[in-house]
Amino acid sequence: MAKKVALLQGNSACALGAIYAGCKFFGGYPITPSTEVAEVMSEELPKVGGKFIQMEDEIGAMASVIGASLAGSKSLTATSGPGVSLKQELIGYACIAEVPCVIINVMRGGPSTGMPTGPGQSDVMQARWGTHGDHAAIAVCPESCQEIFTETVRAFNLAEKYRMPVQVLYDEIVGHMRERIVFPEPGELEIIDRAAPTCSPEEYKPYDAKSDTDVPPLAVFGSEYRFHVTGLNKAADGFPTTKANLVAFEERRQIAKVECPEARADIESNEEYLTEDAEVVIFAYGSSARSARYAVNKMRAEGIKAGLFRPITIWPFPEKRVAELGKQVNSMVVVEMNLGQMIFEVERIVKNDCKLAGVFRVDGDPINPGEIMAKVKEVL
Amino acid sequence: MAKKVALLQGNSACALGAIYAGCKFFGGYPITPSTEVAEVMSEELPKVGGKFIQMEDEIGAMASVIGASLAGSKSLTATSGPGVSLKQELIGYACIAEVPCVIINVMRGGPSTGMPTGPGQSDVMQARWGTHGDHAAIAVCPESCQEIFTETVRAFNLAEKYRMPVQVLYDEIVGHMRERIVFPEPGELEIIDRAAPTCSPEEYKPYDAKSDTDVPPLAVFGSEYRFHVTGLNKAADGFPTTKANLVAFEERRQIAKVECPEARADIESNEEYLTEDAEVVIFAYGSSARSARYAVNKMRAEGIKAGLFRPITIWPFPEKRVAELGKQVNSMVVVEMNLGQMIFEVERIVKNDCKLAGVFRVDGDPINPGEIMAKVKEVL
Amino acid sequence: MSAKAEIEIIEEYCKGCSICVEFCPTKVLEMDAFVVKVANADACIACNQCELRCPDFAIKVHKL
Amino acid sequence: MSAKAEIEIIEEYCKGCSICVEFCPTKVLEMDAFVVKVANADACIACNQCELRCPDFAIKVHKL
Amino acid sequence: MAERYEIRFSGAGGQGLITAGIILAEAASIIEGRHAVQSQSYGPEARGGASKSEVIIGEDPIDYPKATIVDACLAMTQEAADKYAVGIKPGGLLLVDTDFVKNPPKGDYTIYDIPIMRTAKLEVGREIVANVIALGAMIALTDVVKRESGLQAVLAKVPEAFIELNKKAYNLGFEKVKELMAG
Amino acid sequence: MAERYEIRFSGAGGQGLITAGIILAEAASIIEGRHAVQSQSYGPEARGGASKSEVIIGEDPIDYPKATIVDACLAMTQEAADKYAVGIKPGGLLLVDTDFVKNPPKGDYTIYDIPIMRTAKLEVGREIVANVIALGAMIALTDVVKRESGLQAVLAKVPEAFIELNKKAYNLGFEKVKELMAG
Amino acid sequence: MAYDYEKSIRPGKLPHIWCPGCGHGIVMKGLIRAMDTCGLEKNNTAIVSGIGCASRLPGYMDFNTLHTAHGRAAAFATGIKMVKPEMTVICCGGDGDGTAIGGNHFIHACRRNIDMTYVIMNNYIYGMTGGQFSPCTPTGMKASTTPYGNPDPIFDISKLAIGAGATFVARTTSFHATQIDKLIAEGIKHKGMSVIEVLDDCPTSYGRRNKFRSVVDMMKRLKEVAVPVAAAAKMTDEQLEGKVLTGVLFKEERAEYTDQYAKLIARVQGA
Amino acid sequence: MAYDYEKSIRPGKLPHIWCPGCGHGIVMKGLIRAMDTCGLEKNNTAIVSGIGCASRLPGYMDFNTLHTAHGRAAAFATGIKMVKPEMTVICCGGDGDGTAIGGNHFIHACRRNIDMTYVIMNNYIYGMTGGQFSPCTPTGMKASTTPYGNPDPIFDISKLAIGAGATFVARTTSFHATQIDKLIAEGIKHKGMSVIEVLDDCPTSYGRRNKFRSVVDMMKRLKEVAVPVAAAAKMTDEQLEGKVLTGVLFKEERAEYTDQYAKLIARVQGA
Ligand SMILES: Cc1ncc(C[n+]2csc(CCOP(=O)(O)OP(=O)(O)O)c2C)c(N)n1
Ligand SMILES: Cc1ncc(C[n+]2csc(CCOP(=O)(O)OP(=O)(O)O)c2C)c(N)n1
Ligand code: SF4
Ligand code: SF4
Ligand code: SF4
Ligand code: SF4
Ligand code: SF4
Ligand code: SF4
Ligand SMILES: [Mg+2]
Ligand SMILES: [Mg+2]
Repeated sequence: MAKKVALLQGNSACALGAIYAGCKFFGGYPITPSTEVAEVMSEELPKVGGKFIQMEDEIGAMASVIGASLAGSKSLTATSGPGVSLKQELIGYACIAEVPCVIINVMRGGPSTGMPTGPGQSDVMQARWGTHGDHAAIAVCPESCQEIFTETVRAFNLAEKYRMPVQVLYDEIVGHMRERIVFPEPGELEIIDRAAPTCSPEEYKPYDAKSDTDVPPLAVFGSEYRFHVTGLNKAADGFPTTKANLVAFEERRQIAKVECPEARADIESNEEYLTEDAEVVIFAYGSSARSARYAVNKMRAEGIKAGLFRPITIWPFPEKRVAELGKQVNSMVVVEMNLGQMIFEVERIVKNDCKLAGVFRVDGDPINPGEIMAKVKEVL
Repeated sequence: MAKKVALLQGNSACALGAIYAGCKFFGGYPITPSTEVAEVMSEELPKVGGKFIQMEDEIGAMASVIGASLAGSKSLTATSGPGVSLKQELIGYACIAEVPCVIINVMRGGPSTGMPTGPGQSDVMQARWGTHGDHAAIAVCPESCQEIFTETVRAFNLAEKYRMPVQVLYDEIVGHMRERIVFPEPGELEIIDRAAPTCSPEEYKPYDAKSDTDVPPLAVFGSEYRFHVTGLNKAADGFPTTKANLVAFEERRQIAKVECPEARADIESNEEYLTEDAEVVIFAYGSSARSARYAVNKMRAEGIKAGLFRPITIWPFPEKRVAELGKQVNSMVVVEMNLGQMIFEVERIVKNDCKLAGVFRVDGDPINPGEIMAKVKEVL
Repeated sequence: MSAKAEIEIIEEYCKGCSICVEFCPTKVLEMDAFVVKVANADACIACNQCELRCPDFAIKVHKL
Repeated sequence: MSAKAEIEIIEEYCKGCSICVEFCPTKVLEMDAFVVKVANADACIACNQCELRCPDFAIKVHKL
Repeated sequence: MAERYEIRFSGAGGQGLITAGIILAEAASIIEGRHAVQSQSYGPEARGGASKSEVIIGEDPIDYPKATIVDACLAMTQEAADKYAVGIKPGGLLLVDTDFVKNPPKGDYTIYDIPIMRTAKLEVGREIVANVIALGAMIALTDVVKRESGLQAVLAKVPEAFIELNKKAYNLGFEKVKELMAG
Repeated sequence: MAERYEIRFSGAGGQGLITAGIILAEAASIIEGRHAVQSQSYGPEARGGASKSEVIIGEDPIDYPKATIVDACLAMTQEAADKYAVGIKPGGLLLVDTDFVKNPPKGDYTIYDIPIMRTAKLEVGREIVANVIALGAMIALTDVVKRESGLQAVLAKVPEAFIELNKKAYNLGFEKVKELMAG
Repeated sequence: MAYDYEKSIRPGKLPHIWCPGCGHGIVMKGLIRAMDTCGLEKNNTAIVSGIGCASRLPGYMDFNTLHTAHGRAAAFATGIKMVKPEMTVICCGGDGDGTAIGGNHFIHACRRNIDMTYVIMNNYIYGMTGGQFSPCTPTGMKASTTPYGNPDPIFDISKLAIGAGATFVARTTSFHATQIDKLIAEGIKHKGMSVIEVLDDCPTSYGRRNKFRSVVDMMKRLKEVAVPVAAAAKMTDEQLEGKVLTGVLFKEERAEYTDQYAKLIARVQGA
Repeated sequence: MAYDYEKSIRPGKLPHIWCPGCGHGIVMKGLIRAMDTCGLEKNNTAIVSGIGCASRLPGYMDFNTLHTAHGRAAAFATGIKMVKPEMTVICCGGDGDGTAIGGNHFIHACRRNIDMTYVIMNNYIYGMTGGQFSPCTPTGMKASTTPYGNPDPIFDISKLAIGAGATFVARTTSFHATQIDKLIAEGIKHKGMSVIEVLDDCPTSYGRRNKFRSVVDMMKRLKEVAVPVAAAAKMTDEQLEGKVLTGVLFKEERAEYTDQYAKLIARVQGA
């Protein structure tokens, strides 16, 4: 980070973003196309006194990250498809135990081993529903190397603020390509650290919520605030309970803390490009949005009133804005490097309000602006 | 299975259904509240010359089941929440490699360890989206001990016919309660075995689809049809490829084989109770549907035109029928032992056509008919 | 013979496993339905076996 | 000196690692840009080292 | 609306009350060919403490499988009585073990007591049959299945050698309650 | 529509063409302050066989990050030429290594050839600088960045000891192409 | 005075959930005494477990406590120890948790020789889920998933730990109550990965099914099968048949993981 | 005549994807010769691997072949072997696949002593993903995730396998080409879990980074460090420093898992 400007791979930008955010622990297991995140972390962390460990598998990696976070470090792991699937149980653990951490998913092609070196955007629904049980999810999906940097920083902020795992999803294309990054100065981007308890150690309860959307402060192992953490349903004091009212309160709060209107507004982040007067809006995220923007520009040049709606935060889903756009436009075209995933959410929200079509691709090649334009012309 | 009639726990009914279906292998790892399935299988399988193995963990269990299936046995595993999360990677493997097998998920409360001995229905979205990458899902959700038996049989049939993993989801309530089971005679229920290749061994290609919705025959390890299986994207011959057209064909076919209209019609199974003239339809599945049926009866007695729509196959989602009902009724009330999951699908399908409300519960207690009636009266 | 220790039994903790009864070398203790009781206080030699072995933190040996 | 074996090189398989060259005791083989070639056929003593060690199934020793 | 009769057995883990519930359900659904659902509560660790077993019996299939308002409840220990003798229907029935439930929770239902454990120990000579005594007693109390059905269901579950023992236990439970109700 | 210029470097894995692409992107985006995106193809196992590296350069941010129709292409081997010298724009440019690409694919574009590997080996004395020769050549061919920007970007990447070597290689590549175009 | 266990236990948490006679309570008492012996500071100590009856232990202890997911204790603990090498980290859990689903994390913690003390409460059964066999259930015995007798051979946990690289490996039983704290204390003091296996008893899920009349019988069996290593050295193979060695089985000094990592950081930052 | 490898290889599958000089090709040839020696029938043999360069091996082999998920070979293979005990089941894969993510399935297959032959191609690196360190990368060496030298200690795979209960354990190197087939053949013939570790080389992801000039240098190193067990018996600890023992390291006869299960079935069905 000596230079202010550099040409960097998306995965390097991610690692350096994490360091900027104050990350001091990385627990990982290599997997294409995410491995460079680990490689850069293994080089950078010791420089800032942080710890890098390559665990025996992705489950161990996720476990180490949660442990490290409880011990007070902002913690990161990075993986791809198969690794994300393996981490699901412990992602749920981080949700229920409310432990901040950031999980990078550099998306590749195919289910299972699939196409390890090809791009994909097929894990976006998994990011919401992959682990068993009711839980909330925050996931962001940057489209460029610069944005990978800033969104990784923001992911740490959201993780610390909402005390939960936050996923950063981007595909192999952005992960492996190189673009100029302008490094923010220290202090230039907001850095949020978890709220520390203000009560006395005796009074401290790790889940002592003040309201049904509250995020209680999290103490740190090794401080004078001793506490207990479990993956069982628990009461405010952190100890297991099966009391119906306590269980229901906690389960609902842990979703509401993310999905209440204030939190949604805080977490939501969209880019809108020429949507104001648009008759057709392309809904696209991650690297597909770059193709879409290209297509929008081309179509505008042809006189088609096209616009781009790009959710940067994909979970929680930007329901309000999509509903508004659905009422405004004639049609919406959802562009995804998968066989149709976020389009289900768009469909759910726009209802009968506008026409809806999808451009999907899963063959290892990125979506081409031409395909998008063809589809727009077809539905318009 | 000496007696024709018995009072059986849901989990026992499941195991005996599997035996009836011709299951000859169980690979598992104990977890509450699914363990009795394993216990009964450990007792029954040796009697029919089948094999039971308790693996080192759920991942190993899932792996053993896929291996066993390739070696020619109808194979079963049974687990709950955390175990299902752990199996996600290999569920995807079974999808892409097209290996028939049945996975029982006896749903318990909470994410993570949650409430191991309490019921839940919070894994229904995970059943669709839990593994990374695009894939199809078949999942069924019985509501009674008798239906657990028959749906387990049907799950094996669907697995063999569509050459893929099929999930049977039911909650702790049905899993642990006892009801009378009437055992079907041998031959009474249809039993489907996987299609065997008819070509010569030299010509055999394990993924040689005749159409873009075809399910090619699966040979067996140890027969004269030697073949190769991988979790990579592959061509018709089973060997890895990154050729865009081949990859796209296979990825799309593996979804289309389940989601094309003919397959949907074949896989779909719903119960409709008093929906014909209904003004309000309760959408409920699994044990919650029992509460809903109770409520429907009560409301009918009060003169309210209520009906019950109960998907037995929850994935693929019964889109067509739900859309029709949405147009017919004034309101739909979705009842789930979770914080709202299938309601998203219902919302997506009914669009603006009718009012929509949900009754959700996650505190370890089952949904009470009274809660349902109150909600119906509120929205009607 | 006089007791070398006073035996305290915390009844709410005792689950009646009878480990203490069996391992007491001088048969000081006895089961009373579900809970242990001191039946023969004087025989106690303060050997601490009962306290050491009780899995439930239900017995304390106070040396006299 | 006459060759004890005929060395067949399957060029499409050979990746030019030069393992065979190095382990041939009589220097029969040589690298030719990216592929191995027989440079000194007569010296071959049919020891089979090259075939045994080639990781690429690219060399066959046909004893004469 | 299907008519349904709800019975709850409660006591300490290990007293065999789940089995009692199962036998009752078998009597109703297998022997008498009616409908029955049996369920039990699992504690956080499925062991220790108070336990309960519920049976719902009806002429039609049972939809809602858990108790709504209990027609009749058995409590073998004070802890079970405190925890599970709730939600009893007005006019319903509560049977407790005389020796172990000193303070049965009061409500708009009739309370009976017989010394179940004591009977098992002293009159049958085996504590293990307490649940069969309780079953006989509950059947006598509720008439929800025929006396013979209950007995037949009990005997179908026990090995030859224990038939007499269980028959005795069942009948003792049945008769003690009948006496009490008659008296 | 942002104007964009697309360059593809292709050859055998290990020839350093990814680095060549990176250096060109740095010249454009870091040194000249314009916009550039560099990407490369990963084979099934990210190793072996033909490899390619693409650079897209423009005055505005680059949206679509992969090549659409390539303005200029380099092919260092026949395999790479066959696989990657496709999608070249009508009127575009193709540069090949004289010795290794005997049959450059024909199309509506101009083909140039210089002996890149040979120059590296004989004139610079180190095969490892072939990619820098190629870079100089492509910059001369396309004028997509200034000659000095390219050189500066090269030198920023190499250790002191290798500065002269690389300078020589870069200039050789640049001049050989300029001569060719002039001739 | 009676031993003051309460000062290490969270107020109000007793009685614990374990069944009457469950050996885990005996091990917990030994652990408390060992931690006392070592003078561990509450704030500076973390106790980490997986899932199972044994894994409920940390909840009672007045330290930083972490009840993780089934089998993952060692991996969570590794994260804590890496971030706070100055903390004492103790793992505990059952045989199933540690050697079945948790086997991989266990062997890798041994390999790394990271400084923690892992107390395995081996009751040779999955207690919490009601008595399925574990990788430590003796061959031939009954469990709910081995109605015809267990066909599986067992892990020798100590042998496995040594094979994987642990540098302190010891074994005792819940009968040998005073040895429990001695060995755990020695493990805590040892710098590196210490594994202390305590054979204990699950009367509920193992004892009944295998015809033990009472937990006392089970404890007596432990007394009978245990042979101290020193004594074993003088015994014939025949005499050792069916016996279990107790005491310190292996001890070695080898570079500790977080120490090595601290050196690496110093090297990088110095450069 | 030259050795007929082709008859065991699927037509049209060569050249394989491995890099120039990659040791996996040498091991594959040894495996083919071993399978030949044992006269294995193609239809009656399954070869199962995980994910990694080494795990690509089965794809070339004209048998029933299964390329599973990373680390899971032994567990998939267990399913096959249980259903078809009459089949010969061979697992193969890399050091990372087998001992990192796959460690648990590996040790449990050893414990069960299920009859399969596991060939671990130990090139002490994650080759396929571009050279991250594995649990077998020597301490201090460079990998893409150990830019400052590897702080991790290694697994001794053989020691681990023995500790876990494998009944045939052997080691050789890709330099000792003829020993590869001898040991694998012995492993195949052995009834029970056989582990054959073959140290081989990854010039691409390990060699370059660690300053080996060529794969031949790497092979020469293997030659130097290898010491046959018999020779080692006569050497001092000092002489053995840095050496690796080769040959059969452990062999024991013990009940095989599917045999035991067959007996169980017979017992149940007989009753
Ligand atoms: C992923 C997962 N799989 C399975 C379980 C179910 N489970 C809980 S505890 C346990 C076994 C406990 O046995 P052990 O570790 O020996 O502890 P014990 O109860 O005997 O003390 C199992 C299988 C779980 N909670 N999570
Ligand atoms: C679940 C999962 N995690 C990680 C990976 C990425 N991955 C593929 S191969 C490999 C390591 C291969 O190393 P090794 O087994 O030693 O084989 P080699 O390539 O060295 O022959 C890794 C980490 C994966 N495919 N799946
Ligand atoms: S201290 Fe010893 S003698 Fe006294 S009661 Fe306890 S065990 Fe018996
Ligand atoms: S050992 Fe403890 S729990 Fe057991 S009977 Fe004695 S005092 Fe009670
Ligand atoms: S057979 Fe021996 S002598 Fe002949 S070429 Fe091969 S290695 Fe050289
Ligand atoms: S060993 Fe094989 S691949 Fe290597 S150079 Fe010789 S023939 Fe070619
Ligand atoms: S089930 Fe076994 S291990 Fe669990 S608490 Fe009871 S006795 Fe202890
Ligand atoms: S990367 Fe290494 S292990 Fe993989 S094929 Fe190349 S040399 Fe072999
Ligand atoms: Mg245990
Ligand atoms: Mg390797």
